[in-house]
Amino acid sequence: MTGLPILDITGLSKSYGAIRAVDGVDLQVHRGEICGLIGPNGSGKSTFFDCTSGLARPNAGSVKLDGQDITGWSLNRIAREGRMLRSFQKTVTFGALDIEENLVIAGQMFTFPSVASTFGFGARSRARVDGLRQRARELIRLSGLWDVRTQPAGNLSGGQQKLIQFASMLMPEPKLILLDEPMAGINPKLIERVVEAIRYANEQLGVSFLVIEHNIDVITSICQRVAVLDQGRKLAEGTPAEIMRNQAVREAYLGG
Amino acid sequence: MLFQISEQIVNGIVTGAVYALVAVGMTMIFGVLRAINFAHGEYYMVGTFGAWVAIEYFDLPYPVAIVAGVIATAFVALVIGQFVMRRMVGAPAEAGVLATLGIALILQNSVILLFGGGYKFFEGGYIEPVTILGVSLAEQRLLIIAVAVLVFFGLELLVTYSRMGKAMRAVSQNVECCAVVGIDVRKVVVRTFVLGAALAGLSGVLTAPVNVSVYGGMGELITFKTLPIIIMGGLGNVRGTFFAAMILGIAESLVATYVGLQFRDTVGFATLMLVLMWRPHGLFSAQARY
Amino acid sequence: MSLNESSLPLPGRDLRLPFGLAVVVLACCAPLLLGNYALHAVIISLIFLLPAHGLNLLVGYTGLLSLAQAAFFGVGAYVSALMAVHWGTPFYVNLFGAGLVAGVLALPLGIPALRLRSTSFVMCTLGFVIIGQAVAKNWISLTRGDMGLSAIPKPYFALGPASFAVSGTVGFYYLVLAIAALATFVVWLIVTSPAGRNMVAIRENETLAESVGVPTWRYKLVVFMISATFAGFGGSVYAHYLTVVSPLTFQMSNSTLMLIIVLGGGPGTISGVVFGSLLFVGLSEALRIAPELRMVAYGFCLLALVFWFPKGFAPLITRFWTMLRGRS
Amino acid sequence: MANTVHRRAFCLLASAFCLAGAPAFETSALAQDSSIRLGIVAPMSGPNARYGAFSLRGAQLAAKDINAAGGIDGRKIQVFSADSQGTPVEGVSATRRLIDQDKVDFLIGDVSSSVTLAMQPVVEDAGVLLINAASSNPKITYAAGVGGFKWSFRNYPTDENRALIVAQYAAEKRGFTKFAVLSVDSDYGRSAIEFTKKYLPRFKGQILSEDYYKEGEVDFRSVLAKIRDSGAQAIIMYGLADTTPIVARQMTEVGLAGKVPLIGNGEFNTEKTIKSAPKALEGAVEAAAWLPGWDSPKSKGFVARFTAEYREAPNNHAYVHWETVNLLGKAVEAAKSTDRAKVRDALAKIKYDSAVGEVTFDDHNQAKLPMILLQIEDGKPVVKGAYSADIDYPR
Repeated sequence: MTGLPILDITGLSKSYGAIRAVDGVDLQVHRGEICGLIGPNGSGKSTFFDCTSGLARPNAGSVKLDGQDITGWSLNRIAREGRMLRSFQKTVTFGALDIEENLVIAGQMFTFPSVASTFGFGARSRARVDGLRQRARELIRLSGLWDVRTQPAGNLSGGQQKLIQFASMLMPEPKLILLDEPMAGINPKLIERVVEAIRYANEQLGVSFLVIEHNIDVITSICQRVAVLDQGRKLAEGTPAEIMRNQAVREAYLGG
Repeated sequence: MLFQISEQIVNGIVTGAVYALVAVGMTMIFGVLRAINFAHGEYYMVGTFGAWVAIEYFDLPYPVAIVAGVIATAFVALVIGQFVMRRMVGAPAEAGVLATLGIALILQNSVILLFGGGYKFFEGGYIEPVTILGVSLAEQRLLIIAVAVLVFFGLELLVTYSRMGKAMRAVSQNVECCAVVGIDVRKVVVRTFVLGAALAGLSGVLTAPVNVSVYGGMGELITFKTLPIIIMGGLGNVRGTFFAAMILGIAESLVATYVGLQFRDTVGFATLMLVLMWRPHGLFSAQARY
Repeated sequence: MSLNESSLPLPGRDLRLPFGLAVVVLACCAPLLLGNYALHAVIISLIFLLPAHGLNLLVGYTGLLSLAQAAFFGVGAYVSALMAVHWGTPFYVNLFGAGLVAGVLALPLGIPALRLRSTSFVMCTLGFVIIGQAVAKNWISLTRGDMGLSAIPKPYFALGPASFAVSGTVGFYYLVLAIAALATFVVWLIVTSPAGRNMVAIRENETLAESVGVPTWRYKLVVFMISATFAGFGGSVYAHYLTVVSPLTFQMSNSTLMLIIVLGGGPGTISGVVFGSLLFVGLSEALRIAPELRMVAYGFCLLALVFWFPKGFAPLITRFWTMLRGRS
Repeated sequence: MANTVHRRAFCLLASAFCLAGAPAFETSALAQDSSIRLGIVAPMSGPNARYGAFSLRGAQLAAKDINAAGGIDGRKIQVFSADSQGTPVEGVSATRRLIDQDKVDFLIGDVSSSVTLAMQPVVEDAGVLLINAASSNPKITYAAGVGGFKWSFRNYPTDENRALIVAQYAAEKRGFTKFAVLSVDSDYGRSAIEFTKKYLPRFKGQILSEDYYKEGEVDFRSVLAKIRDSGAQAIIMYGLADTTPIVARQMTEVGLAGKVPLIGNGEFNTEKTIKSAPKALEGAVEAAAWLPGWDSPKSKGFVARFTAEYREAPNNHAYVHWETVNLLGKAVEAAKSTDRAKVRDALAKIKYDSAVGEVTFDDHNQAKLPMILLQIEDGKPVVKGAYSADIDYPR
């Protein structure tokens, strides 16, 4: 946990009308770390995520990814050029497409200006797509979804779809993944598999994580460090054990 | 000059009142069904034809013909509502577009098949001009304005206080929840549809004496005029629709006078596009429904 | 959309090649099999196939319901007609001119329009058609207004010193067939490319597509332009075939016909759209047998489509392909 | 369930294909006989449907009477009709169907000039004789005969002719110098105004305002109020018959009636139109190819015959189509054959006695025909004379 943080957020603020959803939050995610973000409902976690990932524009503050200022970049540019990907709570797959297609799309990350690469002309481009397909199949096997790989993703269970989404995000060799409640609404049996997948990505592929999660057991088991948001501000930050002991955090959860 | 402008504004209000009566039904239907009704102008045509048949074939007086026209429209709308619109609940937008285009073709061409494609002459109505503040107007036009105001007042009461109005509001807010609280969404859709179509029919019957001619293709023009209105009025917003219709009526009247009649039919869509550049969700909020 | 069937064994015989050959032979021999009038109907179908292909890229693959096709179709027709009448340029120059102008025009129109969502976008695109018609009617010095441009020359080709004109229904049929086949091939290239996959991603879920790095805004704009280009090509061929253009080329019924072809044929499939254009344009021509009932019957066909084939004929076509491929 | 859906789907598909395939097989069934196969292209639906209905009835009546009288040298006239909807595209499709499907040798059509212009190249390719009977745009015969299209003829006076006569009458007989234009937005309405502008300076007239309405327009109050305030002495209107009552009524409403007359063309003279707004139409001046009140035995005979057959008085379009079918009959008789080329040559040389005078064709295949000028006086159309003018072909 030394050197430049992979994600460095300073003074991030976002208001909707008179409501200050996020109010001057600082947060760092270190290289190779799994960082948790918790807080009661309405504490601004989702808005914080949206502003970080480029889905919404912050009113103030800066987001630096790997030393590069990406404040105000669009979602797709951050994904493509920054290799920082995010997940969503509800919409998680391209429903009409099968799993392999889902993964291949996520892996493409095309730069638009090149006509040849966009339209897939030429041997190099074709080889690249073949490579992606190869990788997609590996990931499908690893996720244990091989048996359902030809089905439209929309037909699968919520948990399976979350696994697909997770596998999708591993396609473009990301540096950092933002997970928005990865365990919400999934079968308890699958929770273990998602946790395994996160561990695998973190340890084997060296991906850093920032995770919003309500399931405290999951947070304590996978995170090295946890930050707590309450009413748009950062309330506390520390190891999971420290956070569990923090009086202010307890009050926020119970009193909020 | 000032007199001229005020006269044109009065003209615009009359036109706007006609548009408002048609557009309000369309916007209500959009509210509950989330589908653009490309056939809506056809109910205007059906109403006019109903009244024309009553006068021409049965020699009924105009006030009775108004009732006949509206009833005929409501009946046609009920049939279509039961067989087609009910099934559009929860259907994708494309299905709504295709189905209503199909209905428009069927209604328009059935009427042409029955009565021929030519223009019919509409007798009846109160066409004597009266002069108010120096502006000469047919009595019928005053009637149109009066009815439009009454209808909108009535609709406000209906959606605020009546059971059906409340159900309509509920459906337009959230279809899934309605099923939970026991509102029959399909029934509400059909009723709204019949009400909306009947208002379009009423508008047709009231306008016929001043427009004189009655023909199968007349509904299509009205559909095109009302489409921009309901978007500008904030889809599903009754009050917004009323004001948007008035704005468009007045704008058309001024354009026809000072720019040229041939640009009149472009006013609606041109205004719509300018408005959308400026406010992508229309002039009036779609949130404040009814 | 499953693209990995090669790894699976095929239990039955693969009939795709013989079927494809049969279609090609049938298309080439059509003038021998069909009367002049039926051939005319097929020509009109193939002309409408071009804008329908464009619309399919937009509606079927990218998920944007647009009624603007007739506007670009009209622009293409007028550009081609004006070039042919005033400059006497050969057909292929007019064709590309028409496609180019339509495609470039789509840029300034698309930028504001694509900011809108669902219904507003549909209405805005309908507005393009209405305003296009008004321009064609009132810019009399250029378009001759309602008088239209007539006596548009037959398509002729000037290649170096040699030049020849395509005349007669049969000649035109082969010309249109070649153009339509080429266009179908180009569409196939697009939709099977990585870009095509990204388009489908946008259709399925725009935000998710953004999150995996698809620049959705640029994609939508470019697809809108490509779709306009196809419409422009169609308009050009149409102008040369009918030898007249009038402001009525810009009319909603053209847009709706194209939409019916795509939605009815099967949005998001190429064969569906080809089939749809032959069926729906052909149907409209065939129903001339009973002219009084024609439009009523057409209306009922649309309703039948909505109720019985909510996804167009695409599922049927998929079944058919599966059958051909020899699997059950 | 899925099975039934698909079965239904296949049935529907199969029937659709049968429908689509039907025309291909139909052709062989039509044997060549010695009848005269005549196609009528006219707007049967759309805003011009009234014209189409009258046109077809006129043509059918003529064919019926000719056939009842034993035909032309024993040859019966068979009438086929097709709907152009008043649009060029549909018109071309309709024309092709008549030529390819019904195998017609002769065509009469369309009412709308835009459609006729689109039909011309089609008939030229097919070598089918087209006699237009109701389109007035001059361009049609600019491009015919020595102008290019050998198979196109027109038995109808042109807008140029009409514009000149109306302008002349309004200026010389009525003393108007200030005009407002309110015409239909079509090539008929626009080109008539174009020619009016060409000739108006000759009579020291000026145009104060110029407006064009779309087919189907119903609200003229704004533009009429503008015209009222502009001080125009007459409204030049080349409009559609069905719109005239609307304009007339709204003229009454804005106070134009009785002060500013309509001049031009648009069936101002029918009983129904006059009844709709008698005050507004008083003094209206119209130039028409024909009107039911035209005083000649042949014309009177036609009105009586038509009224007896259809229980409705004929209009201009019924007459011109009736007359044109008769003209074609005479040409076939002169050619002693139904051979298209022979009939065409006979037509070019024909001298035919029509209800409004002798018809001959010039080298542009344009019939030399008079325009009848009438004025509404005391609620009745009064004929003021028939005028011919030579056409000034562009070189």
